[in-house]
Amino acid sequence: MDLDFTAEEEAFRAEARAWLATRVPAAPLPSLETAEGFAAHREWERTLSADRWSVVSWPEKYGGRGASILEWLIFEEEYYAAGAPGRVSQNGIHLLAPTLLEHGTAQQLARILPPMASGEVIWAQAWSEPESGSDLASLRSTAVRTDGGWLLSGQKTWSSRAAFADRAFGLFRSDRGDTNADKPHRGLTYLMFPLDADGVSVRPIGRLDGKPAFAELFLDNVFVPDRDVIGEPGQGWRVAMSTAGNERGLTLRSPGRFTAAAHRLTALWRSAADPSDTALRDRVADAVIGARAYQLFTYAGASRIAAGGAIGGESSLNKVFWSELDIALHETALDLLGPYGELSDTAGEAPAQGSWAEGYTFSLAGPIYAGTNEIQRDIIAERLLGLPKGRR
Amino acid sequence: MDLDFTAEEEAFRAEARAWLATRVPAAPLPSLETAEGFAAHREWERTLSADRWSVVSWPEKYGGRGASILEWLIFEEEYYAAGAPGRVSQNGIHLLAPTLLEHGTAQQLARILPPMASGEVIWAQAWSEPESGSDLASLRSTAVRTDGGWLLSGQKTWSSRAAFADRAFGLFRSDRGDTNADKPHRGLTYLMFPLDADGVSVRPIGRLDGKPAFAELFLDNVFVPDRDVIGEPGQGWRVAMSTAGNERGLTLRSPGRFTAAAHRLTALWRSAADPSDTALRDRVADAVIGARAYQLFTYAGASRIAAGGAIGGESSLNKVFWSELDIALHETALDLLGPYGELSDTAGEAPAQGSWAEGYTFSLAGPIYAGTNEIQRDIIAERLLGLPKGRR
Amino acid sequence: MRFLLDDEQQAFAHSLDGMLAAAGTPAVVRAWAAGNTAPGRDVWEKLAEAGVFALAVPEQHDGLGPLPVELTVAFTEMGRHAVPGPLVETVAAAAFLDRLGDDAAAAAWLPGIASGKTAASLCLLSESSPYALDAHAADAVFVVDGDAVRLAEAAGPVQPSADPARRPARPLGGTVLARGPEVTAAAEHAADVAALATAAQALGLGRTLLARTVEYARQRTQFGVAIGSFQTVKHRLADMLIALEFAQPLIQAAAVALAAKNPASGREIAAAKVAACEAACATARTALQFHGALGYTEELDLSLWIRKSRALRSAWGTPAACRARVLAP
Amino acid sequence: MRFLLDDEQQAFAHSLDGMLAAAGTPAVVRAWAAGNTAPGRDVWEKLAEAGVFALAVPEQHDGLGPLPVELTVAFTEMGRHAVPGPLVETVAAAAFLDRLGDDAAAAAWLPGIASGKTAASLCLLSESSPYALDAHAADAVFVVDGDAVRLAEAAGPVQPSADPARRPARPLGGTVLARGPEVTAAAEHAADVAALATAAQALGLGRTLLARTVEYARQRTQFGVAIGSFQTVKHRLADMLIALEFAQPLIQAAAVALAAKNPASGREIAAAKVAACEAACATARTALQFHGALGYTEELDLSLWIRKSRALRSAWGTPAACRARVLAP
Repeated sequence: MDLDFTAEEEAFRAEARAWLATRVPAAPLPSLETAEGFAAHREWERTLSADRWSVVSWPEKYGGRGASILEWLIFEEEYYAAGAPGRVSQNGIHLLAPTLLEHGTAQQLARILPPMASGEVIWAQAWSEPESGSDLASLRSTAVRTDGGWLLSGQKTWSSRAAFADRAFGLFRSDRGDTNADKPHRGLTYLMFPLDADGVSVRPIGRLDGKPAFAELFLDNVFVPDRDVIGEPGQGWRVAMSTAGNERGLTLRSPGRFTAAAHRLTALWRSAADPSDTALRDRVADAVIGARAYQLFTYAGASRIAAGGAIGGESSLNKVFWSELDIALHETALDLLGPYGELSDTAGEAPAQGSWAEGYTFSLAGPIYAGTNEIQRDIIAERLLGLPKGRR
Repeated sequence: MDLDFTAEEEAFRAEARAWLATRVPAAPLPSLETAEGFAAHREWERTLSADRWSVVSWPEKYGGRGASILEWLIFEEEYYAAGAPGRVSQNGIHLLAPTLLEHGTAQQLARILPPMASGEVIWAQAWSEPESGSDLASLRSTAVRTDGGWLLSGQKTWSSRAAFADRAFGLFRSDRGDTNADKPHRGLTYLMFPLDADGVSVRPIGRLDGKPAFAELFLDNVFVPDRDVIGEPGQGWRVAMSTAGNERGLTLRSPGRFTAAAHRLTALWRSAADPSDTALRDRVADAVIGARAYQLFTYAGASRIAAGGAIGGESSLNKVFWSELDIALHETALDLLGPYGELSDTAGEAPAQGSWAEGYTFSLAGPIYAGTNEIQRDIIAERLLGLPKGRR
Repeated sequence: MRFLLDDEQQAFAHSLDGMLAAAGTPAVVRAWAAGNTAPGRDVWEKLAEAGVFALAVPEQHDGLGPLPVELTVAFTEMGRHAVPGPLVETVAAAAFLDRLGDDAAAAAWLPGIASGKTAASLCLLSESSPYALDAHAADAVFVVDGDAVRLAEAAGPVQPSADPARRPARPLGGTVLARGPEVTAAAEHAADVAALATAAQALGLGRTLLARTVEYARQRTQFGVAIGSFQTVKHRLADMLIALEFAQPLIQAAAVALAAKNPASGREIAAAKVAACEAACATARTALQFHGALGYTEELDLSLWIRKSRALRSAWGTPAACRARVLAP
Repeated sequence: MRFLLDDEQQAFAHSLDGMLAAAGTPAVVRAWAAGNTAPGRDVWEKLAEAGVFALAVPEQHDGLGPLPVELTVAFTEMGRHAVPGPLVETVAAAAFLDRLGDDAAAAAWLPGIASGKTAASLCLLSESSPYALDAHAADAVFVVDGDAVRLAEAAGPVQPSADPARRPARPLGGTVLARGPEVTAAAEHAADVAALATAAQALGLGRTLLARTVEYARQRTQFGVAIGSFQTVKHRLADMLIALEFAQPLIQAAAVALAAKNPASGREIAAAKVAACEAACATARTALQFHGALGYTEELDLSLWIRKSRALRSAWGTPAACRARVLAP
């Protein structure tokens, strides 16, 4: 049992650190949930990609470095420690790409991955629908067979990044005959479509601070060619779920985010706080402990994968843990900031150029998306603890 | 809207305070969950009763002072502020007596109340059975009609005080024919019986610290005369519940206990704590705030009753609030006590002669008995907020 | 003792509730946030007509007060409807002027406050309090700096709050109105009144957040049943009710103590502030969680309540400062 | 990096688990609490045979260690079975003697500790630490007082703990064994080892508390269904699993750091201590609540785990002290 990095891994870390030290913008970019910020973040993706830092874990032929999970974790640690910008391409990189790498055709991979890596094409997810939040099995949007492809219709919502993104991916009900109350997951197809296609309307939705962090998508007979189906038609649910239990459980929120945030919080506490206020000190310590625990838990998971194991229900433990840690950490920061903690990220006097306020707003979504924490706790209780299902 | 006591109430307070100042034992009595402590507490009941302080809210003819709810609250505040002993007769006074006063015959009142007031007869409750904790409707112990009375059989458990008490009261299934799955509350009869009667076996059960705070009762054809039935046979459930929603909701745990405990905690904090430890300070403050809130909430309830209103679901709010307050308050005390916080109440070096340890152990039962806090939250959600029942 | 609102007080609450519901405050808040204060001033006038501001002004200056109990009743209703503007600050300024003992200053400002003509802001300047709320929309901005009070000349740039309806700014310049220990004493009194009003406002916010979430949980279905039938949802909402129900008597008792000039009133106010603001924040988090992504959107009016609840938590006394005061000897 | 126990370490855990399950520790704990240490010493011997104490003793004194990772593995299993006795203190005393640099003292005590013949206790005397645990049952009681260490002559009266199996007492008298800065340094090291072992023990306690409560919740019915199907029960138990699962890697990383003499090991140990003890205490509260009145009884063996979890929380580092250390520069 050890926590030692190899000489190669250390070299990789040094290379990443050196690159980031010269390239990370000195001031935070504008919020990526604004048009201006989105463009700036897209430009940053191009910069990352130019030196093959945008998708380090991908094969080299698609713009990556074939990095191991551990190297990916190292990169993320360095990335967030350097205060580098949020990743506007993350929906594509973390949600779509793993599925493509497992189920996509060679043609799809070659066509889709390189522009994703460079930020040329930025992807939005289109999972939810108005009547199905965490209950994906009740999806209603349809894909109807047509000559050479499919016609998509219906409504998607909470589509993050869709206000400014280029393309989106999601599940559509392609076979109504196969659906019944017992098997609502059947008859779904995984499809990709352009957000500027005929028949697509995008209505941005403002999040708590008013920024259009997501959108509603209205689809009316949107044509999608067969080449933009992932996996077999009708097997979309299985295709989507097959990558939910692998590394994605580890990589949805990288530990580097939280170790870096805890580090910034500690620095803020040392510089700004009353050292005799042990109540605040305890909360700062808990954030540091939590971030370290999350990092170590992830190292253990990565070690298990490296040893041939798999990640299953642990990803639910992960989800609840980081989302609660993130909120607690940011609330502590706001309390440390006294009267400035109230300010919006757009205020001229907002500390750290608004990044604490932006981070807090962002953190509040954590317990809601990617399966609410209530659903995650149900999963933990039933799958990891073996408690009976019950009607909740 | 005011918080003013009348001159009469202030005089009542002064009288109680003066009496307590001279009579309260200087050192805490031994734990009332021991044989020695039980006897000492019984003796204390006699002392209280001699000057008519044991049951101030009862009519004078039964040993009380006919005090109003507000006077009762005043008495309790003075009582606990004076550090007076726990009330070994509380099961009788708070659970049995209100029912008797509403449903008992004149003969029963005259026969039962005075010796309860004096501590000559100490009552245990016998509500629960092994298979029915918070689910009283599933009671199985039986009362079978016999000449001039009833024969009780079955098993009761978690009977607090029963290890040393004289008599007990509880519900028994008297009419099996009337029972069905839909109306499990029917056919129950409210009966009183002596713990030393033929056919009664008492098996003391140790609580967490080993003291026999409750007992199992085994009943085998125990004869109870008709005069010891309260209300109509078969109506026991209704009889028992009819007093659950009145003042009892206010008086199960009197605010005086918590204001006094918060006061002692504050004194401990001032004398023993590192004043720069604001984390502990915040917890002490929360205990003070909680105790004050509970006191004021009770004043509001008493005012509502005085104005002709009733107490309903609020008693569930009460239950959850005081039980959580009690634990938090005692945990804070233990943390303040440093290495001495670990000690059992029997340790020679236990601070405050063990009363913090005893109080902590006692507090841990709070969220469990008198309807678990989970059940109380169900009640609050359904009755006060109007949320749907669901299968939990 | 009659620790209950009387019929008149309840009727007052009820009529404010009805008036504010009819005023459609969400649109008023959105306008205020966008810099358009006109709809807010219309509501302000209605509040003045109902006597809200007069409650903070003594009779000799055309007021009805000071009546702290009625003030908390009014602020609970204003919180329930998330009314924007320097409401707390105006009432605190009135308390300041009333206590200052400067007849000219009192006569200059108090009648206008009572009638609703004058919206005021107040900044008790310190490292932890650099801003005046909604100074841009106030007719008078008082700044207490040490033992002097000045009338600010202008406000610096608005520093938007996480609550879009709160627009703090640094007050600039101005002439000294008074100086001396009576300024300090009046400022302490004003801070108490402000903290109490904020607590009541937070309680009202929490009440609405809970009521809306209960309503939503009864309607919204997931997995075929109303989410309000899930035990986790039920229990967490029950905990919110408990927190709010036990905060309310603390607010009322603090108001009674303030009315009686009870020396413990500062401690009582601090206790009420902590309890009400913690309850409102917890309820906001719960409301957000159980509304799901919908609660996270700006377009749902609920967001106006959610965002305000966090801002009020530190306004006019952080939780830490209040807890310290509860235990002050 | 391979941040996982290897096969040998897992087999070691498994065999300790089996041995302790077979030993029937609840009866051993009850005997220990009643002052009968004989069954406890039998278990002690078995632990020694399995090599547990040798893990804390260097090879030149007949040990196998120091091996902090394996020690935490062993303490997790001992916690899982609530083994009584001065386990932590014996291992901490070994660490102290190993680090002291006094060959005679090391030779006098370490072989006996490694073989299981010697149970030791250790008191790092201060205002917040007046007692030695189970001094009455120890063959040697070391007391560090300032920069001197003495071998106590006797123990004062036992001060029963809320955990009946913990029997602290003030160590009395005794001759000075050594004095100087190396005593202080060795004591600091011993305190780290003790805190780490305590954290691992707490994790084991928590694991058992959770497992037993899950088992009970699956069997116990109320209102016609298993209480484990109530969402509140499920979610709270899920939270306990989260707390325990995230405490474990902190313990393991702290052990790795201690083994590597990493200067950050003190901080890592403090973090592990807080997380593991808070998790164990929360799990104990949950276990108590969901077992209902049954959990509150002394006769249910679970009470032995419940009562120990609170005592360990402050032993060898209070939560506040540990959090301060996590942030120490």
